[in-house]
Amino acid sequence: MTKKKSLLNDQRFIALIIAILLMVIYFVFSKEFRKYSSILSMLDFSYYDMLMGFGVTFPLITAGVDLSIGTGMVCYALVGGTLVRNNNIPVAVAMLICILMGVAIGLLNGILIGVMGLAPFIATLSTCMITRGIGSMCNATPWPTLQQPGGWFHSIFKLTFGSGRGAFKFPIGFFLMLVLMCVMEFVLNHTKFGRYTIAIGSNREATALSGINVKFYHVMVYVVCGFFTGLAAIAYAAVTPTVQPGTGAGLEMDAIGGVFVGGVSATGGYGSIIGTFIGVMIICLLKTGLPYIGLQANWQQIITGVVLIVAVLIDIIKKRRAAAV
Amino acid sequence: MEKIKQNPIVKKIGFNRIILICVLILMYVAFCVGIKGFAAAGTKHLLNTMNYVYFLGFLSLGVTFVIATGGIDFSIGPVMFCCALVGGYCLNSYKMPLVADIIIAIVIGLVFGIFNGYMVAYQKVPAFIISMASMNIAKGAAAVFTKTQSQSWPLSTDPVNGWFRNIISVNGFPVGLVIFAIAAVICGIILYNTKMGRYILCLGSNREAVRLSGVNTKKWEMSAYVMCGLLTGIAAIFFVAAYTTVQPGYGDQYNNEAIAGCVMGGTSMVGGLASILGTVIGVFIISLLQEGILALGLGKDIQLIVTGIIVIVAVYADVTARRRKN
Amino acid sequence: MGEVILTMKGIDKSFPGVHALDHVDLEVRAGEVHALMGENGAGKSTLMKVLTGIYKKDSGTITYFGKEVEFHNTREAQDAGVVIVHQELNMVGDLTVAQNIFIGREPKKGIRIDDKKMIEDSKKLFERLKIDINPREKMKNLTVGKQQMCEIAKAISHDCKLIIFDEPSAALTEKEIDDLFKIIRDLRAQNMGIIYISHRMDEIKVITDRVTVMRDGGYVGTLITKDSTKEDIINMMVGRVIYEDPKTHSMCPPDAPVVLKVEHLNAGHMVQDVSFELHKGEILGFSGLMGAGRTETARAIFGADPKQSGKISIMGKDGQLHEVTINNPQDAVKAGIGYLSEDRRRFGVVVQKSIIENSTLACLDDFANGPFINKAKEKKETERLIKELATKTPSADQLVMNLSGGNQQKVVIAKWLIRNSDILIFDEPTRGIDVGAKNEIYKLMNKLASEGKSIIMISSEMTEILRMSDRIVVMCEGKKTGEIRIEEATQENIMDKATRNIN
Amino acid sequence: MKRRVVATLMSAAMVAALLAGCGSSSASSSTSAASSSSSAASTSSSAAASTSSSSTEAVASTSTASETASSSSSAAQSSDDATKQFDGLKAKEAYNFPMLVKSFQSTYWDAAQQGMKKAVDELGVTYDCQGPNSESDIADQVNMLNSAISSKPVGIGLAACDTTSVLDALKTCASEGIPVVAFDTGVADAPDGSIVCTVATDNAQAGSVAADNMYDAIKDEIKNADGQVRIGEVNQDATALNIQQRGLGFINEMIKLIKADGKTVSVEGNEFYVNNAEGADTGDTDVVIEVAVPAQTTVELCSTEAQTILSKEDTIAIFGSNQTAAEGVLAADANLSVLGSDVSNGDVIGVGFDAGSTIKAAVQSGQLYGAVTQSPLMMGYYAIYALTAAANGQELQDVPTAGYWYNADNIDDPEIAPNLYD
Repeated sequence: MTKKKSLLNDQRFIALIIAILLMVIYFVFSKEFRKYSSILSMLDFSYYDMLMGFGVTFPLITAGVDLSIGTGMVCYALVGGTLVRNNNIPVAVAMLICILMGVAIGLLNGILIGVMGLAPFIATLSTCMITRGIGSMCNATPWPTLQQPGGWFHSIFKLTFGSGRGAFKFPIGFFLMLVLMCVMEFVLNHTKFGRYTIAIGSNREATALSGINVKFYHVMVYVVCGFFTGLAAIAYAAVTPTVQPGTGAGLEMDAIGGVFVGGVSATGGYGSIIGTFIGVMIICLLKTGLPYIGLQANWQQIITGVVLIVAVLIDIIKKRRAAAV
Repeated sequence: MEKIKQNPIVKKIGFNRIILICVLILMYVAFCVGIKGFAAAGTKHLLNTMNYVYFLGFLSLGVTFVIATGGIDFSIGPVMFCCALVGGYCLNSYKMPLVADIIIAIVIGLVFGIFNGYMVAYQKVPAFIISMASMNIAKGAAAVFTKTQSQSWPLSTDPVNGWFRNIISVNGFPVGLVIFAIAAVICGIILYNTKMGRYILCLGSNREAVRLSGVNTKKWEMSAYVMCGLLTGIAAIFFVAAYTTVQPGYGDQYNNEAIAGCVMGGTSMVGGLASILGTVIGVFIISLLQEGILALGLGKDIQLIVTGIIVIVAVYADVTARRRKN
Repeated sequence: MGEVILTMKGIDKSFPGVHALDHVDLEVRAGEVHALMGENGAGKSTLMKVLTGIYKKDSGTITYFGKEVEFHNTREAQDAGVVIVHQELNMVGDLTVAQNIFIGREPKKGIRIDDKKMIEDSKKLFERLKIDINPREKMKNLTVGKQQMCEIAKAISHDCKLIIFDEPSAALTEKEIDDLFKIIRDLRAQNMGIIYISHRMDEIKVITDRVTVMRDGGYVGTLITKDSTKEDIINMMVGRVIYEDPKTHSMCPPDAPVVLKVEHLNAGHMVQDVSFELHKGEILGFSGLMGAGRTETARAIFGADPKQSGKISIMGKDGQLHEVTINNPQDAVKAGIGYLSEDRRRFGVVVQKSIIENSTLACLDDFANGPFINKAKEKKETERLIKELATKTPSADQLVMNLSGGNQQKVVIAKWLIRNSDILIFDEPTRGIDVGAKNEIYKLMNKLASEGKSIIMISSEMTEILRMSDRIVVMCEGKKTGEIRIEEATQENIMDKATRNIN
Repeated sequence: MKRRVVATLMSAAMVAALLAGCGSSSASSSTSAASSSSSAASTSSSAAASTSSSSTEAVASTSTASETASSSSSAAQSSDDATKQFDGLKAKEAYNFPMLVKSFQSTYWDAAQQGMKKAVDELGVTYDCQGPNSESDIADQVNMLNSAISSKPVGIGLAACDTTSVLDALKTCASEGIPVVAFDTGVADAPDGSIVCTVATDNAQAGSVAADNMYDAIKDEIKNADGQVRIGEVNQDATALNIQQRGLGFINEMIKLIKADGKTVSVEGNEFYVNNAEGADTGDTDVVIEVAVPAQTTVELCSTEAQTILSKEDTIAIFGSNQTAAEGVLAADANLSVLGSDVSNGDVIGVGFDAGSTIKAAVQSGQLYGAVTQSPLMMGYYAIYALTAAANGQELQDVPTAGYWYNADNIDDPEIAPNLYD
């Protein structure tokens, strides 16, 4: 097999080309998109999708899924924000609470799926309802803005120098995501946790018979997903002036869709964080970029749906062709 | 206990079904005792419950077929909205006759069913992914078509099309309930007494064995999705007959409740086992729960949490029962 | 033979409704290969699962190197030096060979897994076993035989003192079995204890030192292999004598018309240019080693897998051969072919459904008025076949999962009989079926043939081939290597043709 | 802490209003001119009426058209009348009212609840507040309404998510004699006898107020522009009646103002608003009003839409037509930093709607040129009063609440501040 051929076989490579193509199209057809600020905004709104994507990659590799991440993320951001607003707790503590809640719901998912043996769909569908319910018990909640006390947490994702018109903003979050991507890619490929995640997705029974505590690692997969959802909640709070209860359903689809576009096998056993990064980028480009080239908001949903089908079809046709040889 | 389980009538209905019916009755009694004015309102609360039952029932019946094949359809809620929106737009903007709009709505449901079924059965795209995609497409297409306008269907006061409301009730008589009961019986007949149902259940249990028996599994698997699409279209009609207006961009939440009703009734998520009666009871439980919680003065949030917990318990019971059997 | 390293005494284990192990004893010494034999369901695997901690025993003692032990999971057993090579391959297909071998005990550098060391160690292991496998290859890309070798390598890589082989040869070619035996002898020389579970009597004679026989969850006895005969062991296993006469002449009249003609069939690597004819009322045996392409041929004929080329002709109602196009199982069934898979639970029956539902699956149209199923009719027909085939079941409504292997096979046969298929392909018809039921299946097949059905029987058991076939097709590595009339067939000339392409 | 201050201020204002109202209770239910359609352009609320009306930069003061001015004065009159009807009101029993809000998605509804709390404390009645998870969960709200009716309350407060879908339930109310008070959103085709009182702002008027004020700021820029200029509007949806009215109110007023100055104007973007705008030109025009509607009513999607408009070079102003949309505009500006109040400096004029801490902070800092606030507090407050009165059997007339224009200058005025919730 030549090197060129294997590159084309890698869905990540195809995804990267699509991402670049999209960027080029936007650059050519929209002069607004060429602005630094447009890129900044696109990045702003990609962080939480990205974090959810990193997290949900692990359940998807185990051939499971976590449908609770969208409503979960909003729920944690709501609870955290409410505590800041009504109980005057420091923002740092609220962030910690977001993460802890994410881990707790992740743990619940993990126990339901890994220990009690519920189907991932239905288990996380239930926690999706539960988190949506818990979130709706809070009121609409603004987190502190950058200028308010406690607003420092915005700087995790975007550094602002100066103020007003002349302010220079640096998307540090993007580089944070790159670092996280490298870390998680390392975790996936070079640590026990990552290896066993793949093993569980490929053949859970065999993994268990190899003397591995499959239940523990299966639970951990969801805990990690929950942890990232907690992080995503912070990123979400940082870009959304008011976190609104009753929202969040559907946000998980952006992240999960991105992961699939990035080449995770729909039947488990294979996945890559770099792929997730590129895939989620594509979804975000579609989500935030289409209005720039004059397409109304509703087209983005249709196009996202079509892109998802195409991505999975490519995977399937590729496999079919490989099987036929 | 064993004796009761072996009783032929109990066996016919299914022991779990009987427990579910008891749960349903207990719930009603508890609401009557626990909520001031619940019993005093007579059938009113029950009639409110019915509004919910109608559309959710059709959705749940539809998704029961899909889950019986071992698949899943997360797109039913948004597709239902898409049907109602497009039909409504034809009514309001093109002034098409109401019957035509109803047919259009149902046809849209069918089209989505055919699309999902084709992709799953013939192209082997995982059902979960395809429903994610068609959910987006349904939302987007409906919004584009209606120009992001919510669509209202005729009220009972409408001089021409007022009869539309008669499909759910005429002078307080719940026509909708009768229609729903008939639909459930038809679904039951289809699932248990026709080739289609037999094949759907068998292929949900062991697809390869059915294929190697010379059965066109692709066709029958697709038929489950088409059935689901058709029932989703009908659900859309009942939704607007009960709630008049649909708004583009939504509908997700009804997926969860429809699937919850189906799973609660004992339809197995791994496929092969499905119970129409169970689905019907499951739908009633969810609907009664929602009315009861509202009557208690609590919000949708509590209902979601309680439903979520009930689903977990129901599915866990199913899983442990299965484990014990093996 | 050295000291006793393992003693299991009075092991008892019950599952709901089943007394799986009834006070079983087992003793293994260092430097011996100890065979564990018994029919399917005798409790061998359960016993091994108790030993390695997958199941918890109800009572009894396990003494290992003089100490009473109880392992709670395979991990603890591994740590103590007890490892098992499973019957089903327990490989994680998406991980590489090296990753599989060291799964659960990866060498680490900080938090990082030291993949380099793993690959080096794997190479060393393979050198020791004298096998050639690339440790970087993904497991799913290897052949079954190679995967099995990896499994053994993985077992050996533990610092183990007791290795359990659970039917290791089932998926191996002759040559690979030879390699395996070399390895086992090697391990015995290193003074390890080896438990060897197998159904193949010949192997038992060749490789083992002692045999412990189990029957119906109970302990029957232990023999010294070289002092006992095959019949001794078989008698202990079944408690009765098996009728094992080879067929001496074809039961099929020489002028019987051809009902199926396959010409130049090609399907993937495993079926290359296969041609043969099947006569009416004939049982055509397909012999060959594991991986010879027999099942693949059958599946290609049946349309279960795609084929590249080839011509299939089937006798029509007019008594003439007509070419048929078979692209999927539907076409095949329409043409009157029925296929009984080697893996019944996966490909044969729908276990969660009743006997009725399974029996009429292939020809529901005959029981339907329009879309509706005539339940009375299908029940009547199913009950007729239950009687005819002597299927042991309380009722026709019984779920297939509650039936034994032999009765499940009868349900599959009933399915094709109701369909009225004239050509039946039996793929390993008696695999996983106990000896008593085996004979019933044989009788049934003979009866069907005498009634004019034509049967292709794929079998890996030489005795079965010699006992049942009227004619034998031998395959090797995807090619047909011979066709032998039963009158001329001997174990030797079949094996000769079955290994012709090897080397 | 802040909340408590607001509450104290609120109650102080309220008490003052009541006292003032008691003093002049002679004018009872009088003119039928107080039809809900034209009444909302009031210069002051009851609270304002007691103190002064001159210092408020209220709605009508900036309006240019003469007929608006005249109607606003009559509206002010009726507003006073409307609140007078509650003078000396006492609950005959300890009533309990189900109050159905649209959602709890924005702090707007918190503020409405504060008003309700205030009122029930004064009257000794109670209320249960329910609402769907999101303003688009129309069916859920209908269920809530039906469920509420079934328990036969003495009255129901309703802020309808969708005004058509509640009609059937309202018919039941009428036949069962349950009085319904519509607040925040009026129900136009309500069956006779169901809705006894509407406590709402005239949204079309409120939208036009935003247009009037915005036009003041950009008038010169439009006059002196050498090319096309663009005015953006972000509406959270094209479905809810109040958003539709508000959005169109803004567009129509803007068109009128621009045309009065002899320029041409066209509308593009969301088809609903384009099709329903009155008097717009087509083709290449001097001014373009671009209307964006996100796919769902969330801040982040509003922000994406606002972003697109704000990054266009020719954009000179933008209007976010409710709290969600306005916050979306602000979120979009987080990276662009083009909003401001100094037109000559090239700032884009941003106008918001409603309040909430984010919008208030932006108005205070001058990031937003100003905003129109309704008074959710007052709506909640008067809704309870109206319900109590209706339960007592009193005949009621509608209570129009005011939309106030506020900016950095008057944000702390005692007439304005109490209406700005966090």
